[in-house]
Amino acid sequence: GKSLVPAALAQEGAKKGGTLRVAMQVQKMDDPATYSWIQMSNQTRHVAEYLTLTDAENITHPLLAESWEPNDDLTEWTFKLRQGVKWHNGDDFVADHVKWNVERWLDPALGSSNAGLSTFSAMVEDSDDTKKMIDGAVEVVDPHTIVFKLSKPVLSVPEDLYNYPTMILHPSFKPPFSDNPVGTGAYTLAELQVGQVCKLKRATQTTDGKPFTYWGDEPYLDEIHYYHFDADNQLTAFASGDVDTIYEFSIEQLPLAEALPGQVLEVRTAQTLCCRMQVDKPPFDDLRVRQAIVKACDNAAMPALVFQGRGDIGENHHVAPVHPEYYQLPKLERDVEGAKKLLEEAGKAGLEVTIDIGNTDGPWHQAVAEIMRDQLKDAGIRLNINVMPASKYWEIWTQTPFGGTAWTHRPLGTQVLSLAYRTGGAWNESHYDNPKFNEALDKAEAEVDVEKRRELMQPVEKILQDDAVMVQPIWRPVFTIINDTVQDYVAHPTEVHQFNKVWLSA
Amino acid sequence: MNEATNEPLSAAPVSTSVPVLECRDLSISYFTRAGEIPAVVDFNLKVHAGEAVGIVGESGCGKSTVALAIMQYMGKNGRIMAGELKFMGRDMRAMGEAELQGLRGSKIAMVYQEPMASLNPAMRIKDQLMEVPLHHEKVGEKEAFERALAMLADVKLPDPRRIMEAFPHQISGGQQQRVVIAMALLSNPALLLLDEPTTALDVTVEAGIVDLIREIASRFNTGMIYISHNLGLIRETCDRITVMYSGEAVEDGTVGEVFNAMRHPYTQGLFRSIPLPGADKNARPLIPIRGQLPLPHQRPHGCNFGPRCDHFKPACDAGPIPMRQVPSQPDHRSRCIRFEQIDWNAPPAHADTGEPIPLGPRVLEVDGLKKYYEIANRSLLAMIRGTAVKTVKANEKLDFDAHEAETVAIVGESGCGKSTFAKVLMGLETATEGRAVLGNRDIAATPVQSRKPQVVGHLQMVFQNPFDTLNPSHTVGSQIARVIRKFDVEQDREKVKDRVMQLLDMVKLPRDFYLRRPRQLSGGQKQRVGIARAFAGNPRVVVADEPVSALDVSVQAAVTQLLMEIQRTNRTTLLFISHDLSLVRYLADKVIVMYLGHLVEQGTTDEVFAPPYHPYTEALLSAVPVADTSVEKRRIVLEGDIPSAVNPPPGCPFQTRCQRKIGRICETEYPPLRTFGEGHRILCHIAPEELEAMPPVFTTAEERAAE
Amino acid sequence: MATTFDARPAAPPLLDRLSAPKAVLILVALMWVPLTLYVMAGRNLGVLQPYILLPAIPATLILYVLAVRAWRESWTAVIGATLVFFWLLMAVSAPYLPLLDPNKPIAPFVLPFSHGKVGDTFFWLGTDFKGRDMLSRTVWGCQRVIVWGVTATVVAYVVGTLFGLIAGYLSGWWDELITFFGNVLLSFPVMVLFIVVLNYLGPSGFNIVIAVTFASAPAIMRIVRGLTLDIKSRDYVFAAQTRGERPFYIMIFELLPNVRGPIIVDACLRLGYTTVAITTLTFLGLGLQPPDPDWGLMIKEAAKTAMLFRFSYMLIIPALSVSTLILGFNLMADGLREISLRD
Amino acid sequence: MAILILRRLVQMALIIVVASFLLFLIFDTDAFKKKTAIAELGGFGVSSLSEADYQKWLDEKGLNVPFYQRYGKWLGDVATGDLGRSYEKSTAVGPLLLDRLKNTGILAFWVFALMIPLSLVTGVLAGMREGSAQDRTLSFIAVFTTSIPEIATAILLTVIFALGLGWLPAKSAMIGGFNWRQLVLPVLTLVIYDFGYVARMTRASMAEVMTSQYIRTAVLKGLPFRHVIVKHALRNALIAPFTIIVLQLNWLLSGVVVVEVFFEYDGFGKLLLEAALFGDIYVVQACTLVAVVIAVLSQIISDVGYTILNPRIRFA
Ligand SMILES: Nc1ncnc2c1ncn2[C@@H]1O[C@H](COP(=O)(O)OP(=O)(O)OP(=O)(O)O)[C@@H](O)[C@H]1O
Ligand SMILES: Nc1ncnc2c1ncn2[C@@H]1O[C@H](COP(=O)(O)OP(=O)(O)OP(=O)(O)O)[C@@H](O)[C@H]1O
Ligand SMILES: [Mg+2]
Ligand SMILES: [Mg+2]
Repeated sequence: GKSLVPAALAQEGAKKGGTLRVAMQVQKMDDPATYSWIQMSNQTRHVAEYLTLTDAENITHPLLAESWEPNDDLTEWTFKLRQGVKWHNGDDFVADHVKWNVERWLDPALGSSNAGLSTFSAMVEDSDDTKKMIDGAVEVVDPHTIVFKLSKPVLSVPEDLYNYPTMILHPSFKPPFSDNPVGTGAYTLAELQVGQVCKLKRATQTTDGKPFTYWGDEPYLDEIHYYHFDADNQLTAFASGDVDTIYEFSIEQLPLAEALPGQVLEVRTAQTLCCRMQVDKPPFDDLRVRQAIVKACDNAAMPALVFQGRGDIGENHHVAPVHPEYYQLPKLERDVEGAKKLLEEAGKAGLEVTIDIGNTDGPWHQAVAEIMRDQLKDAGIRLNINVMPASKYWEIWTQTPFGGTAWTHRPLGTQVLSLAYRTGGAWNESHYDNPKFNEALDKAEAEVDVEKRRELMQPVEKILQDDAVMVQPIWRPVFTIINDTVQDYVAHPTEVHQFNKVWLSA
Repeated sequence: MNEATNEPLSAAPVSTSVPVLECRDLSISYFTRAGEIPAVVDFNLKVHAGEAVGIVGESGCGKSTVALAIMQYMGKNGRIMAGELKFMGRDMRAMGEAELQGLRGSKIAMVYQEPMASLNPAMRIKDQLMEVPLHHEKVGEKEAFERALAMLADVKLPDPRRIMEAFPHQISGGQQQRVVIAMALLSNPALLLLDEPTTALDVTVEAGIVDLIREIASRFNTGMIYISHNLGLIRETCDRITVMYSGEAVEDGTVGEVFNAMRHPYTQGLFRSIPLPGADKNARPLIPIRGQLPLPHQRPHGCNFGPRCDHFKPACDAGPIPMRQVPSQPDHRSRCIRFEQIDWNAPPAHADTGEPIPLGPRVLEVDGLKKYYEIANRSLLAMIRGTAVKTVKANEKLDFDAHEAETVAIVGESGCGKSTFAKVLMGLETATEGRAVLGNRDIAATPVQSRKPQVVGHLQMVFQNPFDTLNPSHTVGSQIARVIRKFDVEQDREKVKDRVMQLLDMVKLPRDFYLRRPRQLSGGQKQRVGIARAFAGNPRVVVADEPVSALDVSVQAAVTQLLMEIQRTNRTTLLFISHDLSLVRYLADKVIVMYLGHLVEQGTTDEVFAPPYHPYTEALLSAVPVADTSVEKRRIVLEGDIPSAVNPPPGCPFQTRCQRKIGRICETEYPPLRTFGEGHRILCHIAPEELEAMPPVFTTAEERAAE
Repeated sequence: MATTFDARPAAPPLLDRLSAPKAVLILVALMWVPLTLYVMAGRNLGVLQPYILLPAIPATLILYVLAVRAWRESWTAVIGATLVFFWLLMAVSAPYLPLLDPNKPIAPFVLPFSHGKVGDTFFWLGTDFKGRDMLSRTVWGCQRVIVWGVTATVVAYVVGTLFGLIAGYLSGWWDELITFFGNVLLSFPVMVLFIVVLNYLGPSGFNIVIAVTFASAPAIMRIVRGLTLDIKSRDYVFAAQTRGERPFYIMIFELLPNVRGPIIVDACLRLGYTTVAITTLTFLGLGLQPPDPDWGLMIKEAAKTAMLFRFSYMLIIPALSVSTLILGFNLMADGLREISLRD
Repeated sequence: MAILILRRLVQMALIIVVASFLLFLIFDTDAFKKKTAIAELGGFGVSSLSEADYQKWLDEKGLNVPFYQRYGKWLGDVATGDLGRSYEKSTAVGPLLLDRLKNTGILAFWVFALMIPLSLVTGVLAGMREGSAQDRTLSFIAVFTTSIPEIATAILLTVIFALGLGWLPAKSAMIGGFNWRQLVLPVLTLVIYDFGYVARMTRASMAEVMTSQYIRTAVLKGLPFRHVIVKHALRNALIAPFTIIVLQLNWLLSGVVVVEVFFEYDGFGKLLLEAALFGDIYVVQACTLVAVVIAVLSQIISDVGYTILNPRIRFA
């Protein structure tokens, strides 16, 4: 792994002090291990910390872990922990604490989504129908060295350790976190009113009143305030000067944002909409049907229509250009005639299909579906759009034969593939099952070196693309905005907040 | 002409002094979206100090408009178009708002028909009274109070101090009207306008108010304009009378001249259409005026009354008819160009006098019928105390019977239980006790839904309010047809229609009314349809609950006549509920007098209207205003108000107001039912001999002469 | 006697004939049924869909002429009717007007009265944040509000009137029971009721109908009950009772036609309220759902994208549209009341 | 009178029991619980919500207990002043609601403080001379303002005063404490919408009183017009508006929802909507409870006030 100490360089002219006001949904902070919203983790992120830190470039850096080393077949990862890190209650941070956290995540009774990450699912075994942590999967070598022993090779261990619910908590932790916010971060929780405000203050004292020094460089901001605003209203809150920055605004608001004083920040991400077809359900069990649909669609036309020309064109294989191991396949060409021919071959001319759209990530889902409807019409395919409330969609997302599912950003290209397209993958919503693909993916996942891994991704991407499992038209950009006082703010593709280097000019 | 008929009123002073009020050629119009409505045309009137002038006329002829014009208060859309209006010789039309304000309520005062509505519900009586002197004479609070108090005593209100503190709704209607009169008199006005001051009151209460008004006229030397549609009242209160018809004065003169020697066919028509005491349905039937009052904007050319006049000649519609003085009577004028030609003493041309018809077998027998209403008092307190249910004794032990072709009248003041009895009979309520046998079935306890269609059809009803009696949403024809089908008289479409047509013929309505809707009908026409509907099922008994009391006199006569006629030809038994004793006397065979749910007297018409009387009957009779100058009447004014039916007095129900109360016994014991003659019964403690010795209430000139 | 009373020019007999209740009923059906079908059944109409609204256009125009003729006494009513019928006409003729596709993104944020950056399409009212033509969305947007608003109001009236008649006429326990449940519902503030009901049933036009019924029917029930209590003591009801009619007959044939008058005025007002409610609910995300244009939705969507003076046309246009429709209903109610008071 | 109030209070208790029972019934349906679970677990958690997770969630929230037991417990708790806990905000409902009610109270206070005098004066001036130009103008203003839905008023005001002229803030989130400038637009919006309604009612009442016979009596008593209006007309004319104004309290609870949501004002209405959308049953229950209590209380006040103002009933 790479090792770059964060906040190592002091910015020129950076000023200390001030309060950063952020518009975001303010949510409860019960148990970081079971967080289900990024927003929750943002409120916690500067109080409790992670072992690693993935930056906006998808590069993972050391944080509480100073360095790490896998063995050759990626089944054993040794993490060296940082020394001199203190908890807010005055305790020293040691490897046992990490072990305690991992064990907690893997306890089925807790129901942490961490358990589903590749790293941690490789630490459990099935015994009598219950999942149980393999004995010795986490081994504390010394107070500052810990080893993860995995049942299969996993590439994304450092990245998984920056998954938002993997904050390292003190073993004295009892939910809700907001009642007893002990972490190692530079800030402590000063006030939380769900749905209203969450205030973080620089930590200067331990819980029992002794002086507290943060292990890293001292951050610039005195306080970070999160004010509750719905997604729709964050930009207007910014516009009326209530806040310095916001969590995000949607594409519809871009012209408004651009018209406002301040700086619009756009981040390329691997967030996307997968209009995936279940390969075992008619009519999608016929490869020709899927291919026809894919061919009839014109992904290249999407960004202009949906994201005002922004975002990256999707290539129907769910690996994004922002991923380090992205391999560029030849550009997809729209082929209406080919689509028609395929349909005819399949005896499905005049095909009519219905897609379920839940707008789970905003109304742009629907816009995509509407554009698809127009495009498919050219190939004689009739697409009905079944719009439903987001919550409704989450009830049926694994069952619907044809549905538009939102996928979030993950730093490595292989992470989603293994979750969603590998046979038996935890979230294999398309029921895709191709041994060749599994094999190719395994190979790619076993390679630590990014350059080499990129080569190995070629077959993976190709197989998936050829099997026409999905129309994955676009990689969504995310937007936020800062006013002129906010300096050195780096927007992150997963919208996590890393404010240790942010400062405010007067 | 008989000047000495009544208590002598001050003879009309033909004075040369300036009249209090003089209207000359007054024309008043209302402006509506339908255009200009000339409500009053060329109206002339003079009122001298101490003189009472009556204005009579049917509804809508412009009486109130005149009164309001005199007050210079025409509302948004009314305007005096022409003429002069002089108060004490000064032109009121030229006065400014401030000056008028000074006059109103001080020199000119007005009393209206609805006492309750004309008092402010949110202010105490004293405040409303004191305002007058406070404003007009700028006296102090204390003096204003004293004056108000004194005036309340002057209008004979009991316990004026309590009334001063009361809100209007806390006193009875009669008292309210007295308060309004007191308010009008407070500043000692030169002119008092009374617009139907008693129409909303019961006859017995009315009698008291009329007395009061007469007294005022003599005591305060006030000029008075008394507006009424009741000729009897005018006769009792006024010196002079103006008869109005369709916006015009058609005749004016002293009461004696006009009542005894009328010189306008309309006035004559009015007199012929009201039942006078002594009139008999067979010998002197009512003669209605044909046709209807024209709407103001549809008046005919020439004489307004032309189309309805029996003496109409082509010359009548040639041009406007002027008021002309009747020769040799300097004060008597008429708007008829032919009054010299007409023979005013000729008997009515088409009075169809009929034979009395023999009564048939007994049809209805009511025996000990009682109806108590239970009213639930839903307050928690009442529930806890166990007084949750109060009983209203609406009918107490009614006993009578009715024969085929007989007309039985039920009279009594408002609230005495007349309608309740009708409802029980109709099956809308069930009797608490007792029997009502129709034919041979006891129907007292059977609700209408459980009665057989024939039974239901045999017992039908004519209702009081012509505006309510027909469903405004259905055509006339369909409403009658429904009855025919419902009572199973006919079922076939065509036959039903035929029958409806026959019924329309029967009530003298054109056949094309079949498709009309009620709103296209006049009040009298609606009432005819109501009658047609009641007779559609060939009923044996028809209950008519005040069928004509809401109609104008001329229409009243027509409808009454019609009802009688149909009843006679069909030999139907008619239960005629009314508070109008003259009408009852005119048409009933048998009369039942009710008071507080009790039957206090019953007998044939002659028996009831001649001594012995029940004291209540006596008072009722004396309260009836009589428009016949040859009849003299004993005046009896009842004290107090009718008690509540929830809380009836012990002993005799009438004891609280009885003018002939004989002592403790009346307060403690229920009186015996005394029988005189065959069927004449009186519920009273007074000894039969004493009752028989009562003088009659009415005496005609002949009778007096005979004495 | 010269009066202006009969001075009116004789009306053309055709219009007179069309003013007969039966003819008006047919015209209303001609206008309303296709519109309702068009909005509620939509694509299920199949080949009929493009043509079904054709008869509604002349029907609407004739009804407008009739309304103006009948209400010419009251300017208020005429203005109200003009506003309402304008939107009705828009609703029935939207498919046949030369409008752009209301759902098609063309060029976002084009200001009114200007051309977009691309192409030469002229946008009268500009385009919205997704680049859809505002004019076309505004015109199409009235369909759903009108159809669902009227349907909801009608259903609420049917239910409310029925219960009101029963409570008022039958009295006793029926009355107690109905009034109590009416009170329960009435003591929920309307919006609370809407939110609870729609949140439970899920947002859709049909559920709006149900929610409006729950919210409005008790009030209507009260009015009808009051009217019934008044009317049931009228002599014609006694007349019906004395001929032994069943309560049901009396309620339907004797009472119902006579509560109609005051109720129509109230209904116009309530149509206004319902329109407000639907717009508001849609704004809150509980009402009609995207993508089809609707004023409430246009407001909702613009409220987060157009908070800038330059873009405020996106908010103002639907806001004014819905206001004019409601103003129309209110003026109509005022005018009708004025007319009824004069008679 | 005391009895009247007592009866109304008993009725209120009954209504509350029935209403809350219905709410519990609704919220007890499986669909609803599931929805709440999804809303609460939200985000990424939802996509992995398995049946077991769901059951676990139900257990955690105590939703597996039969609903009548929960209802009984809730009733008992409410009686002792405990309104339960919010799922979404994981705080006690009581203080939360109190805080929001306080905010809405401030809003309502200003709305009433402006609306009552404005609408009464307008109504009286218009109704005083029915049909006059003054009446026509004021009436039209009143109809016009009631015809603009609150949401449209809010928009227009925001566009003009916040976005256009920049005089006032567009939102009223009150970040950084109470700020009266942020209160102006929400208050104005509510006042403008409500003013017309009350003014219209006042006008109707005044017009009716002005045509009544006792006003005619008063005029014909020779009293000056001013005196007639002040002494005779107002008292009677204001009875109806009084009851209407008190009942507006109930209306306001509806009206604030959209205004608070639009202006991001943290009040009762916003809390209710958010809770309902989230499925936060105890918050919804508590809000409804408050709403019903306010509704019934305002009815009681209006009844009692009507009785006191109207001597016809007071001394009946
Ligand atoms: N404000 C008004 N606007 C238009 N027409 C009116 C108005 N007031 C009265 N009228 C009409 O003027 C005519 C006279 O009415 P007025 O009230 O003077 O009659 P009236 O003799 O007092 O009748 P009633 O015995 O019914 O009181 C009637 O035709 C009536 O319809
Ligand atoms: N449904 C009822 N419940 C309770 N009390 C009633 C009911 N109907 C009538 N009453 C009472 O019964 C008494 C008799 O009323 P009813 O209507 O029979 O009088 P009426 O003689 O017809 O009077 P009017 O001349 O005013 O028509 C009154 O005191 C009335 O208040
Ligand atoms: Mg009159
Ligand atoms: Mg009666």
